Amino acid sequence: MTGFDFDGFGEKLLRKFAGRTSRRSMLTRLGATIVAAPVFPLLPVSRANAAKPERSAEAKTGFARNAQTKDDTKCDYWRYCAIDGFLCSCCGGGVSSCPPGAEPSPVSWVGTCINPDDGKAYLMAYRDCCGKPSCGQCNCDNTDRETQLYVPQLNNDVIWCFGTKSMEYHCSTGVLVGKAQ
Amino acid sequence: MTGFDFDGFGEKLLRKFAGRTSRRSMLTRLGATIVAAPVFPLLPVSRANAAKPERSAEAKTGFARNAQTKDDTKCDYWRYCAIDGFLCSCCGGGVSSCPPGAEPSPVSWVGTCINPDDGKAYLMAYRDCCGKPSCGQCNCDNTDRETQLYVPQLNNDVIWCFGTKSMEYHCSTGVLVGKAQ
Amino acid sequence: MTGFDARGTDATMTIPHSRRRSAAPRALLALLGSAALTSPVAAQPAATPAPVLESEEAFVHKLPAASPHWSYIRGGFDSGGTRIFNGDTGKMLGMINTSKWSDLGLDPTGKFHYVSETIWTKVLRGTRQDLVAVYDPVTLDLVAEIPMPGRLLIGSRINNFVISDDGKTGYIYNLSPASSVNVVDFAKRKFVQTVELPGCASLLPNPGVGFSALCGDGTLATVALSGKTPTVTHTAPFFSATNDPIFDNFAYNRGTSEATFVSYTGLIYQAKIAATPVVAAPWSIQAAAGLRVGETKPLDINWLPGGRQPMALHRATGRLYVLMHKGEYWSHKDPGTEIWVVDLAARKVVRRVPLKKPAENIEVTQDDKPLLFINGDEDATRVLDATSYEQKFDIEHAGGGLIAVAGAR
Amino acid sequence: MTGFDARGTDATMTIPHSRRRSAAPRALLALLGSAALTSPVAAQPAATPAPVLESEEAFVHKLPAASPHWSYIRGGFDSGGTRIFNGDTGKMLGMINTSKWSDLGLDPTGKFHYVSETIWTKVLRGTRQDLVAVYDPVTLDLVAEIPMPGRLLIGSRINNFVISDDGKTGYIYNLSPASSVNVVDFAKRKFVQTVELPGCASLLPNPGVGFSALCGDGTLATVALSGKTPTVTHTAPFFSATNDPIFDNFAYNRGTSEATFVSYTGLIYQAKIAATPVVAAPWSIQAAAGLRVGETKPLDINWLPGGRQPMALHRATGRLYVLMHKGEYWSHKDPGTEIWVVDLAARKVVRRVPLKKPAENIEVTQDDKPLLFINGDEDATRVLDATSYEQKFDIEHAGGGLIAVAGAR
Repeated sequence: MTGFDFDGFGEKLLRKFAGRTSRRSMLTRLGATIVAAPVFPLLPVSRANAAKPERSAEAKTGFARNAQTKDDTKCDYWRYCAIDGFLCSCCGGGVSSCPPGAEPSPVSWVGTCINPDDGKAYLMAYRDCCGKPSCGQCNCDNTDRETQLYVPQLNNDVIWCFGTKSMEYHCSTGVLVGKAQ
Repeated sequence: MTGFDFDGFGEKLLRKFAGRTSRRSMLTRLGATIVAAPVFPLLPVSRANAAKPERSAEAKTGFARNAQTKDDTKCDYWRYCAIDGFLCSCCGGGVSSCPPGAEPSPVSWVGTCINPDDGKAYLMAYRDCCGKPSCGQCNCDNTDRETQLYVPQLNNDVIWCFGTKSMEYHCSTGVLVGKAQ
Repeated sequence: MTGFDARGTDATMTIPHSRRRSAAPRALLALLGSAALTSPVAAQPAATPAPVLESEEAFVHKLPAASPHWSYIRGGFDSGGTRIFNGDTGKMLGMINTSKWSDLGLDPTGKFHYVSETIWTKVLRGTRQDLVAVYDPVTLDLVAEIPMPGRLLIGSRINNFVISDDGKTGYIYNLSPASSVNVVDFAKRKFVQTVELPGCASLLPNPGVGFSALCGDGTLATVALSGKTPTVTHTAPFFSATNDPIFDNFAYNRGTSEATFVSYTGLIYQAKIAATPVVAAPWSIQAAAGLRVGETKPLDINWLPGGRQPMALHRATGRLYVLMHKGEYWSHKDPGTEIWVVDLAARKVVRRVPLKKPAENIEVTQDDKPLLFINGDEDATRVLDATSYEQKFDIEHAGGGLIAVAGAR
Repeated sequence: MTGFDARGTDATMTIPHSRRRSAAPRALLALLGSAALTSPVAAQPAATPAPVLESEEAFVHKLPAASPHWSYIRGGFDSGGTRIFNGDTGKMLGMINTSKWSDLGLDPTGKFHYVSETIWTKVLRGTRQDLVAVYDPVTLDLVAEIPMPGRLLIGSRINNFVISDDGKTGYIYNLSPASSVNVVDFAKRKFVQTVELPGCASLLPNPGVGFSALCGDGTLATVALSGKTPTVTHTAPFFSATNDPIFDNFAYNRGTSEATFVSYTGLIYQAKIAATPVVAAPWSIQAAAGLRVGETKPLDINWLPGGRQPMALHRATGRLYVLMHKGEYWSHKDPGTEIWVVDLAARKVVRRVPLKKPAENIEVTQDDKPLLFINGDEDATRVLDATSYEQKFDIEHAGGGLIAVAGAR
């Protein structure tokens, strides 16, 4: 069984960005075993990248073949390859930010999506925004590499509102964490 | 302005049936200003009554012209001329009884419906069953002689769950109180 | 200030650090999971040419400066939440936490949103709590809760929770089944008193006096709150609450303190709200359209007003938008198939706008390029230009409930 | 026993009697209201010939003796309540108060219904409360509440709350985000302990031992509760949690203590649940239908299992009903367009049943004339004969959520 080193990945992220976030103590408390995503840099995405598209198996899921990079309020936006729920970008929030009055969960489930512009795989952190009733707009359920509850951080049905004041689910965001390959 | 003497009506009912109900104290506490309907007799409804149909104005509402007396799980059942909500008869209850685990409200809103079999007008008490989520079956909204909130006992939008343990609305029944004319 | 209580969620967060760290390697691996990719993640920027560097920070949006074209649309009967939409774009801007049994109050001064609500400690059971929740209109955060005695549970009413023109006092209708009104001081954020109001409901703010209300005896009651104890006075009866009721979801113009009522048969009543309100003689909306007046007798098919929130008033122009349908008397909840635009001053129907789908609720924005919002059972809200009557677009999944706009009531 | 708390509603009832009686005559008249009829009501029987005298008493129904053809169907994501339907008639019999974030547990001994739920004191805010509510299965009245530590909030899972065969112990899965299981004594109605279960989820009762669970490392974990402290053992890995996961909404046969798992590609695993569970080598559902086996590679279109509750087991006959659709790998949530009927003993697909509409959830009754219930997004539940596969009828507005039947798990 091959796989991500999520633990090492998380540690690196924490070392790199601990100075930029006021949520350090929260992250430390949670540990780095689940992707904690209060502040993430968007690693370079060269939309004009002339490199040949990646031809890995992952690039060829049905979602990846049809994904687009222009409109983050549509279910086929490339980052949403494993999102489940209402898109915060349709609810008064953004692709990686929460609508007014909602609270971002400090932890999230993750996915690996192919950017059609460069054909490369990127790690996504899907962070729920919590504390309001269901947004109800732009309901998506994409399932690339989505697995079952015994691997919770790769499951998109869990309500990822741990550590928020209210665990009620409002909508979901897709934060770009970095290149996956 | 002509109208029912609801107060006198309620008093009579109470005197007549107080001995048959264990809810007397509740009724007294509520007063008789709203129709309280824990135990009502069904006054005679002769389905084979050969008398000529009543030709009063009330007999001719759109609802009354199309009402039937056979199926109490349909919105056009004659008793439901002013009901609003889910029919308890579709929810595990009956035309005048509550589904398991729901609690009948001791008070109700009222209506006056024409029985197509005898053409006469009868007073109905629409009693909500309370304490469960929306039943969701057989949603009706009939409005014969239904008025606005400033005459609350003739308004069918009010949640008539006063005095029940939980005021959550589950479904509505139509209890036949007696002849109206 | 009563804010959130995070005890419950805190409890889930206090697992000792060592518990996760001391887990068996196999278990840890499982918790960490694995993906179908073959290479580990590197958290360094890749050396691609001319990278577009962006930074993604977790943040929570604030609402921009409010536009008069915003609308606040309730979900359906069982759904919580009122969605805020920009009527120019159809985009959702945020959501106010209106719980199932609640009424939304928009502060006339724009400082807060108020939610008058009834909740139980255990969803359907437990202890009942009646309160006004106060939300910041920019962050949509809960900033306070004001406990109060009971309030009536009912759907789709716009006049059970009204706010004084200065934004300082809230009036909340209760039926228990006796009728009363809770007076809440919003400046001090505390409940003041309950005023008994037997036989009346459907409130109107009455500036400098207190509030007014419609009554089942066909009068308008006025409650003066300036004295030691509230005093209730009534106009003479001017309508029949059972023979030709007026819709309790009526329109009110704060600028002129005028209320506009419409009856089931289509009579339009206008009332000046003051210490002693004055109600003008009614006139027929059908006659104002050159048609015969509405009747109460069965089998008489005519255009009639109907729906749940069946009328909207544009204050500056005095134009009243009424949802009308063809039907018999007692069809007052039927959705409208046309909007009739009434010039109140001229007492003329100046336009009849056929609708593609029937509508139950209508509201109009209060600016000089007004928009109409209409909706009904189908969960979409339609946006129309209120001057050209062009049907601009539908907002899907907006919710099929009551519609509010700033300054309309 | 924790029952209802009526303090809140009581508060609305304690208005002094004199308050209503002392109201002004005009106000009283209004409260009493008036109807459009011209004659007052007389509460005496009219002297009509041969009257059909009936007596209508206010009463609350009890459920009749349970039939194996009853189904328990969840509403949608935002709706509360699980409706009980008679599969022979399509009639609704009652509703269990399953709040939004809850799991229903049907007592294998039939004595109670259990609802494992998470509620807040103020709907979306306030204090979090995790508990098991106990309902009488005949009256559907709440009879007790058992407080416990946290539980996971997630939609559409049938194996996060399981009950031991003797009905005495409940196991409730939690993720906080560390993984654990609450053990609740139903006989004493009290919480016993939380067992850490890192990396595992999706529970199975393990008679005489405790419980088992699926793990992210591809093993089956077994937690023995007989000793002083719980001991956790694991099988060898037998599946890949990321390359070909098995659906966590799997089937379990209490009679034989056998679990049947299906993977995304269509591999069927059978496991004997015991102190040391034994997992048999998997076999392909497509091969059992005479087709080529499922693959994980993209662009390979095949029949694959999918949905939310994608399989149902008829225990007595060992027939497994699986929702199948045509698609690529990673389409595991796609609704089924066919039901494949698998004879587990023969390892053969004995029937493929095309569906008029796709379905996400499936369950089968456990009697010898079994019914299939299927539903999906459209809020109707369809009933099929599980032997002839005749599509009997649709139950409209049944709810589009999980389906339970007595004895199935």
